[in-house]
Amino acid sequence: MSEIAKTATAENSVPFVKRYGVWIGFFIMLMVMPYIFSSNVGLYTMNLMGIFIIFALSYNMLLGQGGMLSFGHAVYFGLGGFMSVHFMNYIEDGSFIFPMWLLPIFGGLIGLVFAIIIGSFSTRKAGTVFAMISLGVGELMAASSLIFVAFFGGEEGVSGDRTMGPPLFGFDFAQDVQVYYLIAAWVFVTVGLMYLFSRTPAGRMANAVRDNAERAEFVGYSQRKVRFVSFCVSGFFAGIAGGLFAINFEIVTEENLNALTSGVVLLMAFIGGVGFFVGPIIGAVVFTLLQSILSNYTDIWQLYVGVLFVLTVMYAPHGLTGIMMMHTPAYRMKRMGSLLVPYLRIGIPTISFLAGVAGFLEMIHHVRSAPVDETLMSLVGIEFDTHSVMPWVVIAILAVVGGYLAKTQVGQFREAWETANNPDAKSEGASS
Amino acid sequence: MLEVLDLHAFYGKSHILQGVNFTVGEGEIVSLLGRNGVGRSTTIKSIMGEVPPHGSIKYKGEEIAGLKEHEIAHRGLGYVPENRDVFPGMTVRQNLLMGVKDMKKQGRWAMEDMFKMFPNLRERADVDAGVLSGGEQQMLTMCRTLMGDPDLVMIDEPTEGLAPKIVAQVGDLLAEIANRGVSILLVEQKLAIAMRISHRLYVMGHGHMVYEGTPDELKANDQVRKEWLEV
Amino acid sequence: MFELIFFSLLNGIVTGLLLFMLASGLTLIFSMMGVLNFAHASFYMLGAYLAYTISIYMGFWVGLIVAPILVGLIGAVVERYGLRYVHRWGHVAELIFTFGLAFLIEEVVQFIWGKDTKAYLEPEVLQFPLFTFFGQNFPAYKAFMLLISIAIFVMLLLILTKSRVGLIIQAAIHKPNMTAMLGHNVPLVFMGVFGVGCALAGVAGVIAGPALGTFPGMAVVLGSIVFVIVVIGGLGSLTGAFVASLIIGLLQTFAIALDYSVNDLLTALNISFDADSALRDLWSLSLPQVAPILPYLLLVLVLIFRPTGLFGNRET
Amino acid sequence: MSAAIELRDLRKSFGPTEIIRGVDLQIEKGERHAIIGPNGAGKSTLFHLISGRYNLSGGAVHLHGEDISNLPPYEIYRKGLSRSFQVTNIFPNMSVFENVRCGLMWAKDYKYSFWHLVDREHDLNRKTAQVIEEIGLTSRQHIPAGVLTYAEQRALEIGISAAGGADVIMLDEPTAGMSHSETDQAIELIRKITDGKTLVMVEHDMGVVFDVADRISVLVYGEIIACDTPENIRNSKAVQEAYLGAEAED
Amino acid sequence: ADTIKIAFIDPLSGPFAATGTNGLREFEFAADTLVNAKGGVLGGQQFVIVPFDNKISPKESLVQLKRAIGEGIQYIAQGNSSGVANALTDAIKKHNKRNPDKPVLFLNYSAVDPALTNAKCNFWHFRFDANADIKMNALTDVIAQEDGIKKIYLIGQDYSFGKAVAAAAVKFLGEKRPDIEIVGNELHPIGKVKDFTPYATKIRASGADAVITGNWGADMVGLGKAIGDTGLDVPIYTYYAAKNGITKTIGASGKNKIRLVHEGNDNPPLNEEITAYYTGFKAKYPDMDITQYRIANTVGMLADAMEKAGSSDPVAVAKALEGMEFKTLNGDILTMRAEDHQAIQPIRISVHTDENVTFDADNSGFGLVTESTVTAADSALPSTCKMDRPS
Ligand SMILES: Nc1ncnc2c1ncn2[C@@H]1O[C@H](COP(=O)(O)OP(=O)(O)OP(=O)(O)O)[C@@H](O)[C@H]1O
Ligand SMILES: Nc1ncnc2c1ncn2[C@@H]1O[C@H](COP(=O)(O)OP(=O)(O)OP(=O)(O)O)[C@@H](O)[C@H]1O
Ligand SMILES: CC(C)C[C@H](N)C(=O)O
Ligand SMILES: [Mg+2]
Ligand SMILES: [Mg+2]
Repeated sequence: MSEIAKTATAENSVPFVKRYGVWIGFFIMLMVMPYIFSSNVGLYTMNLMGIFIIFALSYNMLLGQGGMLSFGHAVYFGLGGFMSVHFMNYIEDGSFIFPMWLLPIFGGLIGLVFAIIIGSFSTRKAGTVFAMISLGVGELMAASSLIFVAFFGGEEGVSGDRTMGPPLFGFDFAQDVQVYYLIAAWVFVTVGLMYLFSRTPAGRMANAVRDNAERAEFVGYSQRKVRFVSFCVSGFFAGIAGGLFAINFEIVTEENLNALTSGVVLLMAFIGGVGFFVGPIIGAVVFTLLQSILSNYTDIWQLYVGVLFVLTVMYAPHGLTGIMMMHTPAYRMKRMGSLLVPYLRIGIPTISFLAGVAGFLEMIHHVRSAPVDETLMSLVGIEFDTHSVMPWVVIAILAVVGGYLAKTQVGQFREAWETANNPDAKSEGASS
Repeated sequence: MLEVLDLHAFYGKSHILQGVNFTVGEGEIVSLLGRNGVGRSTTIKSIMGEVPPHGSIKYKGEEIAGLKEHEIAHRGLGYVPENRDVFPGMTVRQNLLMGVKDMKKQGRWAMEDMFKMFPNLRERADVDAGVLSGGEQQMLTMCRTLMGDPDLVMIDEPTEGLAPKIVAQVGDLLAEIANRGVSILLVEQKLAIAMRISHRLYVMGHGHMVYEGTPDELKANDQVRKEWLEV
Repeated sequence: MFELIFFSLLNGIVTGLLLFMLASGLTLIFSMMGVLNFAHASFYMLGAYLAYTISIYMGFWVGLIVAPILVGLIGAVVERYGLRYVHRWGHVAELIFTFGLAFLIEEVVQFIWGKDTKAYLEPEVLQFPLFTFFGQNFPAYKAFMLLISIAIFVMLLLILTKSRVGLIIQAAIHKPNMTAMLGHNVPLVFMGVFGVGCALAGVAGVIAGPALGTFPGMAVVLGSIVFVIVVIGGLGSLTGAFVASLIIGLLQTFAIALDYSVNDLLTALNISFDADSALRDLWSLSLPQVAPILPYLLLVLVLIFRPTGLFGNRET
Repeated sequence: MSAAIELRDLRKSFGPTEIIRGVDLQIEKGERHAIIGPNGAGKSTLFHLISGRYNLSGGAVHLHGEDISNLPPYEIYRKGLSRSFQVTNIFPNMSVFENVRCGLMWAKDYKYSFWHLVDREHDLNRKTAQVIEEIGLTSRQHIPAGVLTYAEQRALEIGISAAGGADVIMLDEPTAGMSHSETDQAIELIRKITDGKTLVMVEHDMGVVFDVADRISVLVYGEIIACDTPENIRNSKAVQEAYLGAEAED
Repeated sequence: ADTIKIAFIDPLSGPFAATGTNGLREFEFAADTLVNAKGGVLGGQQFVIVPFDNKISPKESLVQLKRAIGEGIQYIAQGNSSGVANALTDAIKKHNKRNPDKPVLFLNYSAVDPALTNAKCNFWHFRFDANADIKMNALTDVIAQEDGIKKIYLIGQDYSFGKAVAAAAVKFLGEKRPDIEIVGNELHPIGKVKDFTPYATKIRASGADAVITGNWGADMVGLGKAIGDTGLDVPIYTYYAAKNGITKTIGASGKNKIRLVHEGNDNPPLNEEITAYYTGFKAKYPDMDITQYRIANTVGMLADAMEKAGSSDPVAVAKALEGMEFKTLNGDILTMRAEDHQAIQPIRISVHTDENVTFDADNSGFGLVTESTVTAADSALPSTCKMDRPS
């Protein structure tokens, strides 16, 4: 959904399916997911993904679309959560009658209110000043949340019970599947709205101000106002995400608005690719998967996550979406096939190399942290003795040979890549 | 002094320089003429190493193709870019200081020389270079390179955007530079200046030289001027 | 009371100067290279851990010298093989890189040294109270910390004002090509600055390790406070960083030391309030409680009213 | 009827140095006015003062009789004054189409709307396409502006400035760095796009100036030393001395 | 045969990782030596401890709880931080209400906020440690006998447990020694203080002649060190000032000054059995110590309860646990009080010293030597719990 491709479809002669196909597909996917991943863990992961998708997209309104680097976006997310959980408790008390599924609205509204207050001074400048104000405000809020126990519940946060509202079509939200559909509905609506926002004059000018704030002033727009509008809208959606978080977990704590959460959303958006509308969605999905699945398999998963981040930033500056988009020229020219073999030739040794390194780390970790007399460990189902030489040799061979072979393949891969993407190259590129 | 042999350069896949050959002698002023986009700036950039050169570039008898930019600069090659690349956040004086490579060595040029030549600069010495007028920035860029005491300067369109009167001044400066024994490789649009001060001229076509001669010879050669230069 | 004020003043200065040691490296990197180095505190942690290991075998003093050098080298390597590569993707990418790096370093440290607190101790020679006042000790080690920080401040100030390095880097941030073509070895300078910045963080770590504890969370605990200092002081201003460090150090110590609360104020003004109201937390707010937020409050206020920071003269 | 632009004793200092030293100037509606002067005379500064980029140190600027001194740039734009920049100033990561559309949006009254979808606003898009056609970039409209060639960027710069249909258009060295043929095209474009409007431009290319301008002001050291028809300026001794110098005959 | 999985939800990363990791090892060791090595329960089923990292955050704990439940685990063990326990007990109660067919049981081995067995008590929660009130009661008994103490400073972490300690101290001191002045009652953020010197200065300046703190983990290391540095030479009464690097850090400066209240007993060892247990653990994990003796009780008692119930169904096991008596490795008798699910057991006060130490901590030569013991009966305090039981 890159910008340029979009302007091309400005004409309205495009057939219905082509025009809304993506959205219909998205809708169907949301509907059937729980049938495919029906386990508890699956539902849990998808719910979290949905929440993060909204949150990351709202963040990208600032960073990707408006050029505002925020270190405090969790403030709106967290406040949205707290507000919603309080309302949840009012509903439980019976002091307030309201359908549970609309609760995120309150989250959105408080996000909006705070965005208006904070945005009124922070959007005056972009760049470092904005970034640092957001950092300051973020830390301020996080620290305050531990002090103002009445509203934030201190270290323990505030919890609620989502099943106490009037049921909707027989949904009382006791089960995670029901919450899934609630979240999915919100995801569908908010993703749509956020996409549309990027296509409005305010959204377009946000891009313009990001690109060249001064010039925007000379075509009639106050850069501050343009940023302010984006900021408020972004705060609103972050608040909604917070509300959904409250419903899903039934607890909101200081962590929801602290710097770590702000950092996570930044990472998600960036890893996914801030230059693309779908970037943050992909980022949120991948991040959640890593977080909830990798940790099932290894103790040192955070080490891998760290390595992964660093590598992504180094080699995929436009995020995962950027990597995918790099393939569009080849795809358009129907040359994807010619890349398959080169990918395999470089991929297999690389995987062997990575497996070797990961195995090495796992073994070291095992030797260091396992009880003294426990020398047996198992990796991918294979059991072996870490105090014998063999496993180490195997691992070393995997890493060294894989690494070496991968290195020798770089040249051929690069060449294949060039030919596949070079419009002038005749079809001989395809056959090689 | 500078000897370029079969130089090729690329931007991505487009082959911009397709075998450029020319020389600049000791103390010589050589101009590189040609239409927009034929690759004159690219020639200079690839000599400086900013655009990766393919081919041979000998400076003072030594091969410099493939060296890093700063190594090339240290061998005595100076470069004045066409786009007024001043350091905007730094004052005029600091900009000039940036040109100096070795603080301990006294070269041909002192800051005072620069100020004498362009009193404008003296007046604005402690102002951020970014706010200078376009013309002043152009002067600053040139002076900054001279501060590094090069033996050969390559100057890309020094008179662009300058008022006619200043253009004349620049002409004088070029003459002064040559006077102090520095060779010049000049890229110019304004034929008049190039004709007046150059010892030799090259005319560049698409990616390679199409003509070489003295100013007088070029004046006489209507055909080249018609075909390769705009009159 | 006087005892409290006297020692709080001393503690504030010690804390402030320790923060300055960290901030100085960050200012160097942040203001010169424009890199918001989120991993700065992680290099500090590395310094402490490396020094701990070295001190086991060769004693504290060797660690004091060698560990920062090692950290500096690690920093240089990070610049050379990571940051330099990322640089071309812009500042946000650099920032995310350091973000990831911070994460990575913490994990690596835990991987190598484990999760428990290390018994990294002050050197024997400095394990005595320098003086005792009102029966309270002032450890000699703290005085030592004080001296080192001041020495670093003076040294850096000299280097920055007396050499052209600062200028070259500033030029190279925006126009690396142009700077190189004027004959400056830009990559080397960048690597050097980053290395030195990290080494400074390393020194801080070596020195703070014994005083504040050497544990995997030691970087996180410092958190963003160092950024706050650099920004409050003004980007690019070493003096600013120095002053801001002291302000923050004193602010935090005194806020903890002085037990005043809104309640006291209200009582003094003879106002009473409802103990059950939703705002009760506000009324009972006390200085030690708000101590952690004061630096951030200061940051926001400074940025609103003086976006260049106290001593800075540029915004970006 | 009041003048399109009227400057009254306009002054600007940076620190101790006064760059603009009391400029009085009237530019009539529909006039094509050129400002020339040596480098550093303050021409661009004058533009910045009029268009709101800098605050005034003294004096006043009137646009169609209304005082616009010290208004922010966007307010001035909204009152009908648009300008281009000496150093190309476009939205580099957006497509050419989007660049021009941004130049149109306020003029078409969309403001900060978040309830219109730009792709659905056919009138807006049609007008954008038309402007792009005029600046000759139709074949390049989906390319990010940052990768255009220099001359194309200059054309885009003019396009963005003129798109909104402001009555007063100010161009700062529109042809700088262009070749002869490109310059000719640029002049053509300027003519077309400013038809029936007031044009103020700064130029060093005397050919362009004498070709386009109805009247010329000569700014030297922050003061206007002459303001007259091209004929008279060309023959003025003072101007020759201060600006054209020895190469005047060229 | 089958296995019985027990989810261990505690911090395995972050500032309190050391505490959590140690607990995990102790759980594994207890399960292996006390249950699995003896042939398991219910005819050979083995205990498997499945670790979940909650980074000591209540929110993250619920996330992990969901995952654990998703994996079909029905026993949840947790202890580090009462904040987490409060969130967990709520969530588990809710879960069991919504999923009566698959209930889970909460084995709280260390979170000692009294509320958990009072106002917030529920059928699914069992606490194997003595709560903060019980411990403070024992601690203040000792303090009450120190006539030299006139001024006391209270400092703790700002969360439910810290607050509970402070409240209990104020209450019991007020009852037992109304003449003691409380010169400071301070809470600091948990896990966030980088330098405790300002606090130590304040304590010193207050003229206190004793300090009470519930601090643990990194917060205890920092506090202990800062107090040592100021040269403050007064007794410090603590809950958790030992092991996990704390003993090593405090070292000689705390000798005979630090007293600690706990349910366990390190020195002198009371019998062969416990000695073997300690030695076995030390052999397996030379860098660690038995930090939480109650873990052995938790595992042992769970196994007994399963045998007694004849099933591993949480409801049956919970019913079996209610009122159950258990003989610990130390030879103590522990009773799981049915009315509030609070374990009632002897409480000991130990001193930090390097004399007569058989089992030291952190391999530092220093360790805890028991000075006095309060019997189970004496330690019990009444509860306000009103519990709903499934029929
Ligand atoms: N960074 C670049 N990427 C791609 N193409 C480029 C780049 N820079 C220049 N070119 C192309 O290379 C060709 C030669 O450019 P060059 O700047 O050397 O021309 P020139 O002769 O100096 O012309 P000018 O009068 O415009 O300065 C042009 O066609 C230009 O479009
Ligand atoms: N912000 C500023 N601070 C200080 N001096 C400034 C500032 N802006 C401009 N100047 C100075 O004002 C003078 C006039 O600059 P201006 O850019 O207006 O010149 P100009 O007439 O447009 O010249 P050119 O034709 O070379 O573009 C210059 O000497 C410049 O250095
Ligand atoms: C592990 C323990 C130190 C936890 C503490 N007792 C609490 O209740 O929070
Ligand atoms: Mg050129
Ligand atoms: Mg100008």
